[in-house]
Amino acid sequence: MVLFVIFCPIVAAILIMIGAPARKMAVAASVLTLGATLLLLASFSPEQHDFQEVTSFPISSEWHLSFTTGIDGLSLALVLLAAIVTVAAVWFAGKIDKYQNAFYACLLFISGGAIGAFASLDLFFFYAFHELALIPTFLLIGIWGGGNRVAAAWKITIYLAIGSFILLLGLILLYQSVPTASRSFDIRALKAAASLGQISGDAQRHIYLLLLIGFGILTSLFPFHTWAPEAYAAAPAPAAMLHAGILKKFGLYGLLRLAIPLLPEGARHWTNLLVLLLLGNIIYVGLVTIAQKRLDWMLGYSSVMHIGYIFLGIASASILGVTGAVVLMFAHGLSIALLFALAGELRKRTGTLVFEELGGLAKVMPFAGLAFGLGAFAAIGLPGFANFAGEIMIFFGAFKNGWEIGRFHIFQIATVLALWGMVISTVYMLRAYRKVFMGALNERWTGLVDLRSALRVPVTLLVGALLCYGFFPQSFVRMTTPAFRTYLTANK
Amino acid sequence: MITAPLLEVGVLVLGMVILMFEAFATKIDKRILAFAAIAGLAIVLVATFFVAPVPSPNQATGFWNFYTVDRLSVFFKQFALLTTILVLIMMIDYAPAVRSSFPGAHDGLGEFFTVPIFTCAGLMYLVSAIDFIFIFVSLELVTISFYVLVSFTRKNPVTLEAGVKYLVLSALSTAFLVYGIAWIFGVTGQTNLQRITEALATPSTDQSATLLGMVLVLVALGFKIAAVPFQIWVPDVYQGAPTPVTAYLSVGSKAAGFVVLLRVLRPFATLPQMQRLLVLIALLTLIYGNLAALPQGNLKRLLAYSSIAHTGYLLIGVVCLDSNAVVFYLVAYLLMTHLSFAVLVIVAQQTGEQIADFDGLAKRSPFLAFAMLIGMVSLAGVPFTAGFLGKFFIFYAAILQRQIALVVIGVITVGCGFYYYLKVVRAMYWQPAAKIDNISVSTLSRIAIGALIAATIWLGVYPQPILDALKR
Amino acid sequence: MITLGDYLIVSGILFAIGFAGVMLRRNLIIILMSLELMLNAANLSLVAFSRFRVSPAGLPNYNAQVFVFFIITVAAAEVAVGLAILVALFRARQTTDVKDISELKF
Amino acid sequence: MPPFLFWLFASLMLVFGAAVVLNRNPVASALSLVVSFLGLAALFMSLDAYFVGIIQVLVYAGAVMVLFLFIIMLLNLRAEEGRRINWLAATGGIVVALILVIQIFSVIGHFQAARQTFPSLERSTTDDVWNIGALLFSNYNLPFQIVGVLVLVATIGVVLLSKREPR
Repeated sequence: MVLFVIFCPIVAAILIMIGAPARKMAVAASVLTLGATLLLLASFSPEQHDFQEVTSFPISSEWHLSFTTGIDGLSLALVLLAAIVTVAAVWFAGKIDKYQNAFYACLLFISGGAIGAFASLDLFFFYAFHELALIPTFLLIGIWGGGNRVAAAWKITIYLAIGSFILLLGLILLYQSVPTASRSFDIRALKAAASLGQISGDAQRHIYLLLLIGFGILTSLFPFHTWAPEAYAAAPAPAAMLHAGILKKFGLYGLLRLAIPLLPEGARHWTNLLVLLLLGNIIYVGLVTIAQKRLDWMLGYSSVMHIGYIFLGIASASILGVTGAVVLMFAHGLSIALLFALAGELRKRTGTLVFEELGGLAKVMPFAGLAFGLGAFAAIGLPGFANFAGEIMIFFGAFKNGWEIGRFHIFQIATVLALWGMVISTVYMLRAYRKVFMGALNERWTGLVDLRSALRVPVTLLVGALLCYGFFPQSFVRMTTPAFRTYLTANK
Repeated sequence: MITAPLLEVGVLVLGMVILMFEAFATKIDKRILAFAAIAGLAIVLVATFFVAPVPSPNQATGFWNFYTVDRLSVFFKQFALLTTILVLIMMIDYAPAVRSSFPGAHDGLGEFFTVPIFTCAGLMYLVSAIDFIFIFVSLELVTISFYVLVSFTRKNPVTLEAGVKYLVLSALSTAFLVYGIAWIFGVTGQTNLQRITEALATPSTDQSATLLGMVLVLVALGFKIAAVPFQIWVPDVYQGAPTPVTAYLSVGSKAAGFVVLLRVLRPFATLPQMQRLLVLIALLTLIYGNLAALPQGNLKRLLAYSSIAHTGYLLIGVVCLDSNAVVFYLVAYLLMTHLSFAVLVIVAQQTGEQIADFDGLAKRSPFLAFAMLIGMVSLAGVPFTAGFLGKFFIFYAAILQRQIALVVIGVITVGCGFYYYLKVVRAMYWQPAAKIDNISVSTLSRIAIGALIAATIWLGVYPQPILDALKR
Repeated sequence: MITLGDYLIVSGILFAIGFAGVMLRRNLIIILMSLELMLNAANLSLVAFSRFRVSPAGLPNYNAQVFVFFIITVAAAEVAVGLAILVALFRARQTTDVKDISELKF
Repeated sequence: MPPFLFWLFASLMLVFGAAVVLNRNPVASALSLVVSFLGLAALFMSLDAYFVGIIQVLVYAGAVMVLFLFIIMLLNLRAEEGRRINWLAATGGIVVALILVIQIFSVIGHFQAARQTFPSLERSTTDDVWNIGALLFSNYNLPFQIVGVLVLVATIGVVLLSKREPR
């Protein structure tokens, strides 16, 4: 089943490149993937601590390299996110002017690559699938992007290529840090070695730093975030949805999957650094976001800012905070995808996203206005949306962090500052909503029509998922928490 | 089972027969000779899989003093044969350019197809050579046949200038090689690598004199593999030489250089200065190759600088003395370089060899554009291509040896690589085409390019066959 | 008495003279001649070593002299090909000066 | 060989070797090359390498030199007129050459064996040519044959490259 979920988009992408009808095939494949993921969700037993649905194909016995896939609560959450966002993105894509087949193939490659990375239990394929998803992103921005697409594509290419090679170095070091006898690319084997204390403290500190920088670049951790807003502003809407919604979560997933469980000593050592950087994300980037004059840039910066909260949850290393981080990853993926989709649709219709030129659009596009409002509320973290649950858990988890560091430590200060970040995000989101959808309607836009009913499907899907897990976060928490219980309790 | 020396004899006989046939059958289409050569080399290639084992170098006598048959050498004989076959396929596409250089309709073409066979024999001898005299002789066979090939389209002054530059600098490197060998012989009294190792183990051997000899040999090999600062000939010669010959130079000649380097370095690995020197050369090569490639607008020249850059990555593997990583990288390099050159040969005859001439290739020939795409992303090092695994094994070895400087510079230059390789992709897919016409590709080339694409991806996903072939 | 070192010094100087010739001169014919000087410097070292490393039978080490024989052959072949390229180049361009060959930039 | 003869031939070789590099006129360079190689051949003889010495005279004075002179005459090359020298390249070349010489000298200075004189030889029952020939056709048969192929390839190349165009 896991294999089907990974390869359904990839095979569909190949078929589309060969010449299958692009849109039908892509929608069918993404819906099938979502269906299969829901089946996985239904058959998943949260009580079990281990990986489930494991399949393995040996590649190289000498290197202990095999293509192994499997899921636990953490990966299942992200696979589910990927499946939902893929359906929405593919549905939203509509008709493409040039190279339609290639466009849909790229979208499906991103989706398949991301799911593959989330479901791989093998370091090598974990890395390789992510790279497989990155290349189509570059192409999507370079070929179909708008605005300053070439510059944006170059920037993201160089940035992410260097980031992923730094990550590769970290992974190789991780592989080499365990004694020769237990060397393996299998994450489970590495975890076993780590729990036996076979990775020395020194090695942990070095490797964690490399992984933090590598994943940090991929995830736009301050100060490596500058590629993100530019790329999202230039990217076509479905590409921005997929990258900001799914692919950027890869770095966070990597930290949760590898860095914390395998390198607790390293994580502890670099906690202060990480907290400082994520405050940069929340406060500095938040303030920069307020200053933006265009909707797409604002959304790009806001996605960078919200990553800061997720990093806070990861840094806290408490079960509550980490689970909150997963919930927020999921919720943020959905809400940012929703916002990028609507922004892309606005750009398609009006040709501009500059705040000064827009205004009062809710009068002509009530459905889009409503959806954007819900997305904005979700992004702010109002109760009722999944984001709220995630942020609350992160704040509590961070305040009473898993390192058991006493009062008035950097964590408490960070939590208080991060709460101010909520205010910042409220300011820029509501300001954007007011500038775009409220106020006097510009003459130029009186002829605009609202979203067609076909486009309402993905919007409804995303909003529905947000609300569903907003009201019932408990089902989500029950699914993901066991994934952390084993090693985070051991931390204490 | 056959004995290994028969392979080279087979290749040489093939060359002579085709040469004779060429001389007497004047009326035929000379391209038939190329097909015959490809078929003959393919037969030898098959035969390489049935090679009988031979005495180990310790108890070697006579003939086996010079010639060894280990896994590495058999593997590289296959490598040389495969490269030559691919180059011959490219040469068939390149035939019109050769025809225009000679007075008769088919003059010169027969030799154009025959000389690579002798080069191939030279390469095959070279990878088996374990004696400095034999290394010298077979290296010169390769080099002299390359002199002829590089300046083959003799009416084109650019080609001839490339030939002159190649000749002067190669001869210079030969002089260094010979002088270095003289010193090593003088210190140890031996030319056989195994005996040199034994002689160096005795404490009475003079260290500094040995080092001088080895550095001189290293300079010579540095010319062959295009390492900085001995790379000055590369851009001009690569750009000026006939394109199939460029591909041959950048793959065959370089691979042979690395095999010799690996073999020659082994006795001297105990000298600590040696490693420091190699690290320095590798760093310079990585930085120069990648930075100089950035502004290039001519694809052939770009590939020349990229070939210098790849020498840098290969040298990382050499510094770590990890021959398996080097060999895997070379195999990946063979696949992706031939892929890019095969497309280049075809496209260059239609429009030109500037990157701008590739504008809109995706519209003109989706197949060629896709092949170039795979070649470029593999050269850049994207996962699921052979190029990535090559870099992976190299970096793995470097991290294991804690060569921090090499790893850091390596990663930064990989980023540069992404920039200039994807420049080609950008031209093919993102730019509008200057002229819309379909490019026709011959069936043989189509098969060869298809096979190269498949192999690049296959090795990127499943490298075990190569690893196995090296281990047994 | 003349030592091995004297021969080696003479050969080293000859090698350097040849090298300087390759680097300094722009005339291809003279570059080829300088290359010959370098190769022959190596030959001199080889023969000196061959005479110095006397075999157990009390004869010079003939391996090195065989090598010298090969080097002379290869050098002659190299010169022949080099001069042939030169002739072709002269027909195409009417020059043998490296500096005039500058269509390809360094 | 008495030391003064050694120094005579060595200085002959070096002086005329330098003349090859320094002469403006290619013909003069070629003739200097002959003299230099004659000196070298004499040095070979002084090392009891008669065969190599004779080969040296035959191949260089006989064949290579004729080839050089022939090409110089054929292409009608004249002396270079006072060309401006590229001083940067020239100093670079001289510096590298000097470093090379210094390196070689310092290595020779440290090299124990370099201070020793040559050991005396036994009288051989067979002569030089026989000994080298025996090695060439037994032990070195394989490289010898490859050199044959090399010469074949060189011949093909020379014929092709210098083939005349019909007018």
